[in-house]
Amino acid sequence: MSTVEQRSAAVARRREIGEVVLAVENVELRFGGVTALADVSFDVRRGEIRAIIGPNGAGKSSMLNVINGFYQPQQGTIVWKGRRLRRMRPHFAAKSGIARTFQNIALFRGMTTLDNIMTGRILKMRASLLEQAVYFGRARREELEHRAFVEKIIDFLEIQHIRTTPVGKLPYGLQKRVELARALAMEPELLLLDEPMAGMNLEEKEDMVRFILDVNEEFGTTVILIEHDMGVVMDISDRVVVLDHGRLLADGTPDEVSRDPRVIEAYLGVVHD
Amino acid sequence: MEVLDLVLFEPVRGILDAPLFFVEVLIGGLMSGVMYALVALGFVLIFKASGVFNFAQGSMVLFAALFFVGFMDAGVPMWLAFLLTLAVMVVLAFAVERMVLRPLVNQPAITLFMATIGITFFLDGLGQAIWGSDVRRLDVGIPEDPIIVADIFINQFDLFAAVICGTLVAVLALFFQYTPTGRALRAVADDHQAAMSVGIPLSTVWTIVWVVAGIVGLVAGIMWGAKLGVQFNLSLIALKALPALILGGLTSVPGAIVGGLVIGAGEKVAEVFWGEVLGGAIEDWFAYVLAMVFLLIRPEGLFGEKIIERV
Amino acid sequence: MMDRRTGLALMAGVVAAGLVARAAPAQENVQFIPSLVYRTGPYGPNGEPFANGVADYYNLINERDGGINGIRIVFEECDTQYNNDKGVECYERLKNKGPTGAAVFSPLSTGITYALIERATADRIPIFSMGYGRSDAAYGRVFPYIFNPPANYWSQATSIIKYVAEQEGGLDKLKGKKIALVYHDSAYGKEPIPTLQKLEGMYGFKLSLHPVAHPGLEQKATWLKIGRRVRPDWVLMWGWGVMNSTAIKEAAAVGFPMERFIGNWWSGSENDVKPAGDAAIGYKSANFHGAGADWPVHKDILEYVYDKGLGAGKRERVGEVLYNRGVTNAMIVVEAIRKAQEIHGVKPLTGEQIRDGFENLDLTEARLKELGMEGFMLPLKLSCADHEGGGPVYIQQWDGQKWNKISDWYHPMRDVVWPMIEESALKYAKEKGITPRECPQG
Amino acid sequence: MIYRETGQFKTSYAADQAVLRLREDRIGLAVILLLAYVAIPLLASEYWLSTIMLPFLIYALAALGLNILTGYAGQLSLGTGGFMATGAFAAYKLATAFPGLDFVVVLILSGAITAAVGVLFGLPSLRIKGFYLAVATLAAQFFLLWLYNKIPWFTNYSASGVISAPTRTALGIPVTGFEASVTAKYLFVLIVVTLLSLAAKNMTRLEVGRSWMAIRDMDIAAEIIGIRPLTAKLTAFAVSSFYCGIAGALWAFSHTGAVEALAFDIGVSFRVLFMIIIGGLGTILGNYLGAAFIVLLPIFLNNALLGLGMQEAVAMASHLEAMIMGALIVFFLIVEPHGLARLWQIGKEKLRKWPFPY
Repeated sequence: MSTVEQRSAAVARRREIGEVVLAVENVELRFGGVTALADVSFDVRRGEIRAIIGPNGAGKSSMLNVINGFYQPQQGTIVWKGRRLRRMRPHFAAKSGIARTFQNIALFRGMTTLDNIMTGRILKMRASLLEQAVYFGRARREELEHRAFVEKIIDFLEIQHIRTTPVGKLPYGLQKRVELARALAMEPELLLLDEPMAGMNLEEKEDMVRFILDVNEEFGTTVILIEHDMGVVMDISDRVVVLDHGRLLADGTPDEVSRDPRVIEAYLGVVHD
Repeated sequence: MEVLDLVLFEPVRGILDAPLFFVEVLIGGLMSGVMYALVALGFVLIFKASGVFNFAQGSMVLFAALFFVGFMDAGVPMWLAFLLTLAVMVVLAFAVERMVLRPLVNQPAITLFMATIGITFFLDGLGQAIWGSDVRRLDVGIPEDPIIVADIFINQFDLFAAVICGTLVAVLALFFQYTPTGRALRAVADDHQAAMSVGIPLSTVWTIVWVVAGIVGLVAGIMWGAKLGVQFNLSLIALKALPALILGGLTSVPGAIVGGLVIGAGEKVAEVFWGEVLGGAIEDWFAYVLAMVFLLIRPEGLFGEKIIERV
Repeated sequence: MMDRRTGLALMAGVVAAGLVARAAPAQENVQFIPSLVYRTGPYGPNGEPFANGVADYYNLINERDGGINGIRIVFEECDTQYNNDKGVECYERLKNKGPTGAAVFSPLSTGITYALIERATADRIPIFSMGYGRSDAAYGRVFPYIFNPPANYWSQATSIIKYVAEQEGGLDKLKGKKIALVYHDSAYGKEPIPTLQKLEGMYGFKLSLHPVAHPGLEQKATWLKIGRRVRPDWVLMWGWGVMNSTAIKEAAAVGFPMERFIGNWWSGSENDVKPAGDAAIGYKSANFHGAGADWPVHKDILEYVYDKGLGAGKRERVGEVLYNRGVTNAMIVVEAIRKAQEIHGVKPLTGEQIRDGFENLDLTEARLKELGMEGFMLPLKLSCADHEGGGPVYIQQWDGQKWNKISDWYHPMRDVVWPMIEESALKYAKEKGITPRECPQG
Repeated sequence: MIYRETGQFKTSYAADQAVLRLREDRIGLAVILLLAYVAIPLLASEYWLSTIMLPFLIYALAALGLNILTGYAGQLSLGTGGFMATGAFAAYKLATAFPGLDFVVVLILSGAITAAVGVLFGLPSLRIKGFYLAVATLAAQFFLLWLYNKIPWFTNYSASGVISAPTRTALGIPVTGFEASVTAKYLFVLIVVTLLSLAAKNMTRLEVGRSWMAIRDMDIAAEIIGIRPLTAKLTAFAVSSFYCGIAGALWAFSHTGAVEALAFDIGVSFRVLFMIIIGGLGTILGNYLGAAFIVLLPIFLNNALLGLGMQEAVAMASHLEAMIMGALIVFFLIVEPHGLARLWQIGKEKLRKWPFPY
C-alpha cells in the first residue's frame, strides 16, 4: 500500500470519529527537580489516531505513562470515558480498556508467543485457582474460548508460525508484532503505541502501518501513537500533539502542525538540520 | 496489654536501668559486627566486579584457614604460612576462573550462583580430605583477656579484629583507588561493556577479584579460626554475614561494614534485652528481621545502587 | 572441559557401581554390628574419636579373643554427618546385613535416636543410645528396644546438682544460689530443663536458662548477660561441638571463673577445651567413664590393635575422652552380646535375642576388672523395666594438658528422676496407643 | 525419527491444549506411572522404598512448591525449610487434636495453614526484590524454626521438642506411624505427589501461571496489562507454601516419623533451592530430576565409593562424595546452564531428528 493510498484511507475514516473519550488537563509531572511534563492539556476523540511527536526528552513516553497510570502526575486531571480522575492506576486503566506497547519491548521473554498474547486475556478470566488446578469446568471452558480469540489475533497479525516460540528468541520486528498482539488481546478501546516502528526496516514498517490502520478501522480502536518517522505520522494520524521539553508546543491536524512556525523552529527544524 | 508492655517496654526499662551495661552490649555487638563484615567483604568484592553471588565465600574462609593452620602445625613460621596460603588462594582463583567461570561466561546470574554452590561442595570436601576434620587450635598471638575502661568491659580480641578489619578495608580502598589494576576493577564494576572496550580482558578481572576475595577470606579465616578453632563450622559463618551483606547493599564495601555493625549491635541488644521476654536464642532471626525492616524502607540496601524502574 | 559424552558415561558408571557395589560376599559365623558415626559435617571433630574408639575395641575383641566367644565381629561404619535423614538412610542400609541382621544400633545423635525409635522397635533391633537420646526411654515397659545406660540426661542433671551442693556445703545451702544453664537450643539441649526446674523447686536455687542457637558460633550476647548481669554462682552447660569451645572462650572473656563452669558429659572432651587454649584451664565437666590411656584396656588396644597397624586413628589420641566413650559404648555392646549368648547360645544372634542380653546385662566390679576397666566405670545392671541403670558420674577438670578426676562418683537422685521417667513414658505410650508390657520384678 | 510429531494433527484447541501433546510423551508417562505404581512397590526392597523413594518424592514435592515461587513467579525464597516445618507442626497439632480426622484432611488443612503463613512472609516481596528478597524469606526460615522450637504448645509440651507422628489413616488405611506398612506410605505419598504435580502443571499453564511468569519476566509490563502484582505474588507464595507445607507434613508423618524443628533447618532450604536450579527453573519435570540429583546421587556415590573398597575410610569417602557432587554440579551447568530439564528437552529434539544429524 502506498503512502498516498494510506492517506486517502485516513481521510475516508474521518467521518467515524466521535466524541472526546480522553482528555488530559493541565498535567504536571516532576521527578525530583526535573520537570518532565508541565501544564499539558489535549484531548482524544473516539476512533481517531492521535500522534504525539517531539524531540528526545520531550516527555512523550512520560505522557503515555501518565495516561495508563504508571506515573502519577503531581498536578492535573485525566478525563477518561467521562470520569474525572485525579490519577490513573495501571490496573484500572487496563480494566477500563487502555492497552499499550512499549518503546523498548516489554514482552515476557521466558514465555511463548501464544502465552504472551494469552496474558492479554487475563482480565477477562474468572476461573478460580482451584478450578484451574483441576482444569475443569469454567477454567477449561474459558481457556478454550480465549484461545480461540487469541488465535484470531494471531491470524490477523500473521504470526501463526511462531506460536510456540519463546519470544526471547524472536527477531526484533516480530517481537514488536507480538507486543501489539498482546495489547490487542485485551480488546482495548484506547491503544497506546510507543514508537511501534522504531528500528524496523521499510517492509516491516509498512506491515505495522497496515496493522495499525486495520485495527483502527476494523475494531474502531482509538490510537495514541508516538512515532519519530514524520512521514508515517503525517500520513496516518488525524491530529498531532507536539511536545517540547515537557510543554505543549502545538496541537492540530498534521497539516496545521507542520505549518506551525514554532514547531518548525523547535522540532522540524532540528530534525532537518 | 500486659503482653505488649512486656515485649515493648520492659526491655527498654531494662536498658534505662543499666545504661552502662547497655553500652557494653552495644560495643560487644559492634565488635561482632566487624567480624561479620570481614566475611561480608569477600561477597561484596565478587558481586560488585562480576555480578556473581558467591555462595562459596564461607567455604573459602574455611579452606584458607585449613591451609593456614595446616602449615603452621607443620612448623612453618606464621608469615610464611600466610604467604603459602596466599599462593594456594591464588591458584584457587585461577582454577575457578579457568574451569568454572570461563565456560559459563554470559550465563544468567542464577546459573553462576549455582556454580558457586558446586565450588562450595568441592572446597568443603577437598579442604577436609587434605587436612582432616579435627578441630585445630589456631594461636596467632592475639591477647584475649578483657580490659575494663571506665567500668565498661571490652574484649581485647574484638579490638584487634576491628583494627585488622579497618586495615584491610584501608588497604582495599588504596588498592582500588591508586593501582592500575584496582582502577580497572572499578571500571568493570561500573560498566562491563565499557571496561572491555578499553581493553581489560574479563577473565583477568575475574581472576584478580577472586584472588582478592581469597585474601579477604584468608584474613577472615584467620580471625574466625583464632576465635573458634579451625573446623568445618567456619564455613557456616557465611550465614551470619548474610544479613549484614544484604542490609549493606551487596555492592558496597562501606555498606558491608556498616551492615555488619548494624546487624551485630542490633542482634546483641535484642538477644540481651529482648531475649528474656521472648525466650532467648532470638539473635539469628532477629538479624534477618532487622535487615528486612531496613530493606522495607530502602529496598536496595543502605548503600546499594538505586533501582530505577523505567519502561 | 570434559567431553559431554565422557561425562555422562562416567555418571552412568558411578550410578551403576553404586547399585551393584553392596553385593559383598556374606560370611556365616560372624556377628554384624553396624556403626553409625559422623567423621564429617559440623560435629565431625567429635564423631571422629568416638568412632575410632568403637572400631578399636571391636578390633581388639577380634584380634585378642578371636571374637565374642569365637564369634567374630564384623562391623561397618556409615557416616551420618549428624544429619537425621542420612542417619535413617544408614539404618535402613545396614539393618539387614550380616547373617542375622544388625545386632544393635548406636545412633550417636539425639535427633537420629528419635527418628529410629519406632523403626527399630518394629524391626526388633535394639537401640543403644549411651548417655543421649530420649531420657524416658529408660522405662523399659514402654520402650522394649531402647536402652540408654549408664545414665540419661535427667539423672546426670541431678548428679551434677549433687556435686554443686557438695561444693556449697550441702543441699540445704543451695537455697538462694543462682545457677545458669547454657544449652544447645535443640531436643538434646532442652532435655535437662524439667529436671532442673523440679530441683529448683525442691532446693530453692534460682535457675536461669540461656539457649544458644545451633551451631553456636556466636555467644557474645549470652555471656555478656551471664557474666555481667545475671552473675550466677554456677553455670551448667548442655552443649555440643563448636558451641562448647566458644562458650568457654566467651566465659573467660567476661571473666567468669572456670571452676564454677560445669559441662555435661558431651561438653567435656579435648575438642572442647583445646581450641580455647589457656582460657579453658580449670573448666569442669561430668563424665561417666575414665579419661586417659593408662587403663589396662588401653594397653591391650595399643598392643593388639595399634602395634598390628589396625588402629582406626592416631596412636597419640588413644585415651581422649570421646575415644574412651567410644570404647565404653563398644564394650557395653560386646558384653550385652556375650550375655545374650549365655541365654540363646554361642552363635550369631538376632537383634531381638541381643535385646535379652541388654535386659540382663550385669556389669559387676569383677567383670569390669577382667575387662581391664576397674575404676574406669562403675558397675551397671539393667533389667526389663530399667533400661538405664541410673549410673553415677564424676566431675573432671581440665588442667591445660589433660582431664583429671577431681571428685567422687555421684549417684543420681533416682527418687526424683524415676517418677518423671515413668510419667513421661506413660504419656508417650498413651499418645501412641502402646500398652506397657509386664516385667518380672516390676 | 523415533520421537516425532509429524502425522499427529490436532483438530481442536482442546486437543492442542492437552498436557502431553505427543503420543510418545503419553506412552512415556504411562510407563513411568506404571513403574512407580506397580513395579517399584512389587520389586523394590524396603530400603529402596523407605530411604530412597520416600525422601525423593517428598523433596520433589517441596521442590515443586519452591519452583512455583522461584521458577515461575521469580521470587527467590530461602524459607522452604521454615514452611515445611510449618506444615509438619500444623499436621501434628491437627492429628493429635482431632485423632479421628482423615489424614488427607489433615494434609489439606496443614497445607492451607502453611499457605497463610507463606502469604504473611510474602508481603515484603511487594517492595523487596531479587537477592534482597532472600532476606525476608530467611527471616521466615529462622523465625519459624525458632517459634516451633520455643513454644511448647506446638510440640504438645514434649520436653525435648520432638514431635512423634501418630498412626493416622487415609480412607481407612493406615498411612503414617509405625503401624503403616512402608508400601502403604510409599503409595500414599506417590498419590499425593502425582495429584499435586498434575495440579501444578495445570496452574502453571493457565491464567494464574501466566500471571506468575509475567510478573517474573517483567513486573511493570505485567502490571500494565492488568495483572495485580500483589495478587500474583501472594498467590504464588500461597500455592508454593501449600506445597511445601504438605511436603513437610509428609516428611514428618510418612518418612522420618519423628522430627524436631531443627530437622527443617536452613540446610533443607538450600538443598531444595539447589534442586530447582539444577533441575531447571520454571519446569515441572526439573523438580524430579533435581531431587534425584541432590537426594539420590550422594547415596549412590557413597555406596559406590564404599563398594570400591573405601570401607576403612568412611571420612575420606564422604569428602570425595562432596567433591564429586561439586564437580558434577559445575559440569552439568557447563553442559546445560538451564538445568537438567532442558537437557532432557534437547535430548528429545535430537530424538526427533534421529538418525539424521539435523
